[in-house]
Amino acid sequence: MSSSVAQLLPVLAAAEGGLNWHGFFFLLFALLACCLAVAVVLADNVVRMAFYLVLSLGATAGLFFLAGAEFVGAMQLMIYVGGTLVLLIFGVMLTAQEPFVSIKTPVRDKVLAGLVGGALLAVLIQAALSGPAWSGSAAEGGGGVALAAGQPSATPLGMALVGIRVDGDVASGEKSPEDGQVRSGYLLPFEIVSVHLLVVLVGAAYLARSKRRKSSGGQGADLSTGGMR
Amino acid sequence: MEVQSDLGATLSTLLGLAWLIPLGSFAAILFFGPKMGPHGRNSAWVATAAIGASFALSLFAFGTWMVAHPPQVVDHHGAEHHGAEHGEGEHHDGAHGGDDHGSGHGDAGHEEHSSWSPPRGSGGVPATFARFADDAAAAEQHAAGEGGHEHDDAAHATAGHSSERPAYSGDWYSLYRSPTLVLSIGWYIDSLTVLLFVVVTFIATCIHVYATGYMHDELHDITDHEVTLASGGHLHRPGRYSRFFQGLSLFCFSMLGIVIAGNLAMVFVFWELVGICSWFLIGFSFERTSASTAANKAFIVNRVGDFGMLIGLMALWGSLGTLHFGDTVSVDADGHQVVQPGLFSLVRPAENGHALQVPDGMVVAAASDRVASIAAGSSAEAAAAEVAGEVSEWRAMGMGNWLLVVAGLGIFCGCMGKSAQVPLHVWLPDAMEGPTPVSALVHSATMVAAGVYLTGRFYPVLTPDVLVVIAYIGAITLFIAATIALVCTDIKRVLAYSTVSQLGYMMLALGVGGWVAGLFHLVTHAFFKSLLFMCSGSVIHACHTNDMRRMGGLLKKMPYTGWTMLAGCLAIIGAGVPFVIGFSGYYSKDSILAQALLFRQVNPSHAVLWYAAAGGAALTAFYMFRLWFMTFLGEPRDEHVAEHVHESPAVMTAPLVVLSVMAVIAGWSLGPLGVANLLEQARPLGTADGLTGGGLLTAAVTVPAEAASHADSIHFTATITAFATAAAGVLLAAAFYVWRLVNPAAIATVLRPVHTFLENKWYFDEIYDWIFVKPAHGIAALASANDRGIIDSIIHFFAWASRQLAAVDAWMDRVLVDGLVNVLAAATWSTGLRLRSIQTGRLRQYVMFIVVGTVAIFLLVSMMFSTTVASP
Amino acid sequence: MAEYLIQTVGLPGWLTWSLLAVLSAVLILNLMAGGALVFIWAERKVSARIQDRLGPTRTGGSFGWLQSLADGIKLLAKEDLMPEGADGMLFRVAPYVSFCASFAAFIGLPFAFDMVGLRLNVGVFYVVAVLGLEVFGVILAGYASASKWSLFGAMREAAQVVSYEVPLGMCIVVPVMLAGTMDLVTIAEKQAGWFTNWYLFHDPFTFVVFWVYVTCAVASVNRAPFDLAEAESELVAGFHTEYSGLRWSFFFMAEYSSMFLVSGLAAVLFLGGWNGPVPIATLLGLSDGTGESTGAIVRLLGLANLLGKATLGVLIMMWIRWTLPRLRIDQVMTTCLKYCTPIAAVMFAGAMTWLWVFPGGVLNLDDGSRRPGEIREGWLEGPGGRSTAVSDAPVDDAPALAEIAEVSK
Amino acid sequence: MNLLSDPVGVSHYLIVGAILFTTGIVCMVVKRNALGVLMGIELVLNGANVNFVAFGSPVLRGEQASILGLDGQLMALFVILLAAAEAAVALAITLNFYNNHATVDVDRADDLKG
Repeated sequence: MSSSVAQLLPVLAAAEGGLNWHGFFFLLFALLACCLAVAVVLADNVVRMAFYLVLSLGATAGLFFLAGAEFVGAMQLMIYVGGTLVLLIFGVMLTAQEPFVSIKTPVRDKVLAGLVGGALLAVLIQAALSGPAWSGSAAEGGGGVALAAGQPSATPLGMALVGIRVDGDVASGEKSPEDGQVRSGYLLPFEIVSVHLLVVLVGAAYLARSKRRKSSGGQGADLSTGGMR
Repeated sequence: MEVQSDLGATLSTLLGLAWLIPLGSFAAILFFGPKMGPHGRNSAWVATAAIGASFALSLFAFGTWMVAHPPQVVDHHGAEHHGAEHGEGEHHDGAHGGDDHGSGHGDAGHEEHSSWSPPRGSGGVPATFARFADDAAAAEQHAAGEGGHEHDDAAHATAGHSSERPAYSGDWYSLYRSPTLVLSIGWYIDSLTVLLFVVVTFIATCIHVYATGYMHDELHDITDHEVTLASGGHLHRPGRYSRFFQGLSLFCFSMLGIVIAGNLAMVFVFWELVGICSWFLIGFSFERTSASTAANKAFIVNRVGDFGMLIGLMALWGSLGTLHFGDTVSVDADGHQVVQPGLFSLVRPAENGHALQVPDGMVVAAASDRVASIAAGSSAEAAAAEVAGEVSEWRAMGMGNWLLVVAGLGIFCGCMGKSAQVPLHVWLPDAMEGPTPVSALVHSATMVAAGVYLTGRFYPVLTPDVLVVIAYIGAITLFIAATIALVCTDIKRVLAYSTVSQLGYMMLALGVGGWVAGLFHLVTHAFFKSLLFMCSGSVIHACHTNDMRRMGGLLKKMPYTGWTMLAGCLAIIGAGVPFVIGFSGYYSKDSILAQALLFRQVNPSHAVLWYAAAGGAALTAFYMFRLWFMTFLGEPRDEHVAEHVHESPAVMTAPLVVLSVMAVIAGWSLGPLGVANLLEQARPLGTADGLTGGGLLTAAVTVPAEAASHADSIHFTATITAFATAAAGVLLAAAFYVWRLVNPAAIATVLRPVHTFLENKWYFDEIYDWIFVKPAHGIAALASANDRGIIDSIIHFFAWASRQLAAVDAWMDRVLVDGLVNVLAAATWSTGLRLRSIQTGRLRQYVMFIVVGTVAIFLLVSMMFSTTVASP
Repeated sequence: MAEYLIQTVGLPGWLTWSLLAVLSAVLILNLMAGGALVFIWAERKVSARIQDRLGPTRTGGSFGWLQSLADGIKLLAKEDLMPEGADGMLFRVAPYVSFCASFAAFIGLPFAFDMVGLRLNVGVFYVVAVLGLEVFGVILAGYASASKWSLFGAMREAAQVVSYEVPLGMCIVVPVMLAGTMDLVTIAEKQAGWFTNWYLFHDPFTFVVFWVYVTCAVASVNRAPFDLAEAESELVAGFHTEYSGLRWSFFFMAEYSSMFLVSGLAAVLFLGGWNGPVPIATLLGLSDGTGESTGAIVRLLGLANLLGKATLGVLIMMWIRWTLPRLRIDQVMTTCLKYCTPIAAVMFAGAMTWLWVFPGGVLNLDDGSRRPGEIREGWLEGPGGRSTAVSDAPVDDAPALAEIAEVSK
Repeated sequence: MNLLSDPVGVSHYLIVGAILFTTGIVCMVVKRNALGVLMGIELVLNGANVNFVAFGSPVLRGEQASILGLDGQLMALFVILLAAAEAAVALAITLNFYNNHATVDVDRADDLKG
């Protein structure tokens, strides 16, 4: 079985002739992510779109796990899939009345979008393949895999977020944080993002709050409905 | 010495707080006043609480002072035992001074010059405390005592005592600092400062309380019947309750600022602030023409005096380079203490035994031509040394003397304005247009006292010439004001002229060398004159009129007001049982008369001062009791007024009672505790001795030492004279207005010219109108004509020419420039119209544009630069 | 085991790892299915006892042992109905989404030292994140059923779960902070020894946090009194109103698995994991107290420990369910936002302060070689530190990585 | 270069990211439903994230000090966070739009067109 698979998809072939699980899972998740993303585009029903999107994002999380970014993967699951999509589905359901669940797009637009998207894809893929260092470098790097296998990502990320870098040079002992040579941490962006999130929460709650003023004040009603026309 | 420095810091903190609290109240009422309760009712409590807090702090400071520097007994009658007939004799405190001095002088004797404390930083400004305890002076006086007087241990102690003059000075904050001028907010604290803080805040507290009742009309809208509008109706305006208290708070802040000020510049600033407050408060009902003109008059007349004060300030600064009263201690770069002598040390240097001398700076300034010739001939250092050597010689030649006189006269000019001395007295009676609490606080007890206070504070710098001028001004003032008061019928104006007259007394006392006497009278007068004004306010409040001719028989209806006012009247005429006990005025007026009598004995040519003082006492008694009799005794003259007269509310009578108690006891001393003794402690160094000099303005005079006036011979005469004159005045008033032995109208008819002359207030206003106002109007008319006729026509011509030019320019603008711009605008407009169709408003299209643009840029970059995007 | 297969049996590496992965999956699946059977039976018995009834007594013996199995067979035999207006694809997929989420979460949960599907250094985070996906299936089911009851139930569930994730996350952060890692295996190892080492008893704040966690866990698995999503008195059966047969049973398996999962998580985070209250193995000399050196018996003992604790947790949830009345939706949200979240936040700060004040615990029994307040993942502790994190290669991922390494040679 | 024969590397991830990105763009262009546009944005961000993680992954780069190192993962984290924030706000805007226009069709949001 393994040899035939290897002939079909050499990326799955392992040195000893068995199945390369890493390649297998990568192919699995990549295909899932891409196909489901395409399904998002093709689907007409909004809820189904959201469903496909969730699965696509989940598959991407799998890709992250494969790339050794476990924390980011878990974060992707937690926030993107768990949080963002629940929000999105909320929105879908709150606004889902029959006529609006699917709104047809003219075929002309679709064709045009396909052309433009194809061009963009071509450009991006050309760029992706243009860097020789970007393909198969794990083969040249040697010890990278062994290191990566046990390299925890949560603590270094956490430390980086509070402003201390313990990865890279520090972990390998070449430099110490006292030298001042290590790359800087992300305390400030972290704080900014946290404040940003707070502001966004408040702002979103303000924007989305129900407009009860319609009944109480005639002036406000004019502004909120007629003003937009 | 640390303890003493701490005392300075403590006092400066306490009094500084007491000074600033009213400012806080002012700011609070300024911003939030109308919002404080209904119609700003609570602003009164804010202001009262603030000044009450100030009073509490001042009292605490007072207590602190009394503990640290207990006043010594000055035995007024003991002088004869120690041969005080010597003109400049010190007063010895006899047997009961020893143990008091034990502690105080133990310190002073060993302090030497190490009495400087290390400067401590407060807010980055070196705060230093200078204490003027000087052994050199003590030794010198000691020597003098050995030479001239009988001498015992008590005398030794007294010598130490008189040379020890506890005072503290320092700066809170330097506004500007250069080698030749330091402008700073500082303090100068001695017992006079502390005492005046207590007096001012106490009286102000009473008056604040009183005003809460008196001004309650302002709590609601007011129809002012004294203002007739063009429409014929009366002015209707909202109440200004909070504004009134706002003004009072600012005034208290300003007055306390004068008292605590550590330098003349600061004094001047607060001097002006007091003037402004006065302007605000006199013009409280500014819709009334009389009130607004009175306010303006007060302010302008004060400015006249202030101009003189500015001259004095310039003379001092230009020649001496400092305006500080006390010495300033700072630490230079090497860590040495540098003593920057203040005015008092410059004029009365310790090396000279604190005797008055023309300071080096003034001498050098006066001899500037000689200095220039010296400087031309040699190097800078040598010239400086030579000049320093010549100074004493030049001083002996009398150089610079005139500068000192100018400085003294200038400062006194300001005091004249503020203390309403002739010829600048005209504003004070008019200032009675302000509400009565203002009259009581501002124009009797405190603001007008500022002039006397400054004269007293500045006393060490005044030369005999200046003192004689002061004495004469005071005497003239006292007499003129007293005579006018005789015929006034407006109850507040009588009191106003009596204030002027009493201020004249104070000036006279200072001028004839009675430093303690003058300031003593200042303190006692503050109590009883505020009392009298508040009583009159109570009467006015009840009668709704100022006219005494419509009053009478009020004593039954207003017992509190009547009796307390009687206490005030007795105090002001100096009533008392001779040599036993008396009202507060008895003590202060006696000491003034005694000093005047002594001055007459020493300088027979100036006897008129004594007659003015003595005669003034009789006049005072007459007009004060004329007032009281007309108001409170007899039958009501106007039924309409009398029928709704009522006693004032408790919030107004309570301060009256409190103040009447003070009016009675303010002059008493309990052992060593007494105002006079406390003032004696603050006596400027060197002024205990007499002063002989003059020649610039008058013939040489001798200003006798004040202690000599305590001699029994003089004191006896003075007391008897005072009692007799006062009694005569009272009896005469009783004869006129109670017993009806004489008809006042008949007298007036008989003395018609004199009466008219007095009723017109010696025609001062008319004279000023002729001399100053009319010419000023004439000059103004000339200038106006010049302005309109000549200058305006020139300007009109230019304007016309400009218009013609502008017309040409406008044409160019419209046709050429605008045309260009319009073409551009039209092009932009049409382009925009054509381009607007791109803005389709379709989100999806925009996304498409972005993508296409990105791809295009990517392709372009790839083609133009042959590198790959991701270089290896 | 891997070594045994590779070296002794001689299987190729990739095959070994593949077999082990399949084995793990099968075990977990069986645990979920079997657990559900047991717990459904237990729920019936518990509820009956609480309500003074007997519960099932006939099927398979006097205690009704086989009642659940009988129910299962009945469900299998039932017809799967689908409403006419339903979104067919989503309707079918929804139960599996829920079930897969539960299953995936089990992958990260350790049952004893090394008895873990996939040892992740972000284990806690992973478990919570995946568990949160369960709600997704519920929402899909609610939407796809084309029924008002279902949609209402789904919306309630969504609001509730999303809200309760906040305090739940805060509670979980506390043990993570104490242990200094998110690796569940390490967290449990840190609590080895006597029961006083459990994070439940670490300090007063963790004690409180535990109860907040219990509340939030009950809410996040939709058990009474927080079962608004299926409130039978208002919504018929909530999101699964339209479901029947096998699909319905998948929802139930997911629910009971989630209960078991949050109980197991509580056991690992707060109750010492597989470490018993008394370190019997150490006392008997079977173990030196560290996880690596233990034999199979000790691991089995640990497994029993953990399963016992988790089961106890599930039973407590049942007890709660049959004791407390259901809350209104506003009360549910109030409990979350006004009570659980602030309490958890304050307790988090308190525990942090405690850790700062007493870095080695109140009695400071630590040997002093490392301060618990510092970074405590093995790979950062330097040569002197006890390296626990990387000692054993993760089960699932390693073969692929190892092969990459081999390819590169 | 043969993607199918090389071991998994950065390029593979980049291509996945490119596909996700393009899909997202196309989704934004094609969908008239505002929520569809939102989902397109999510896809775009996700595609970018894939690239970040790939560049930062030591597994794929095989060198200890790869170009991005941890920074790639950190960037991805920030992107995720900001995407969540953006989703919340965008959803609120959509709801508002729905309240005012009774539709979520973005083509109807052309009140300000030129």
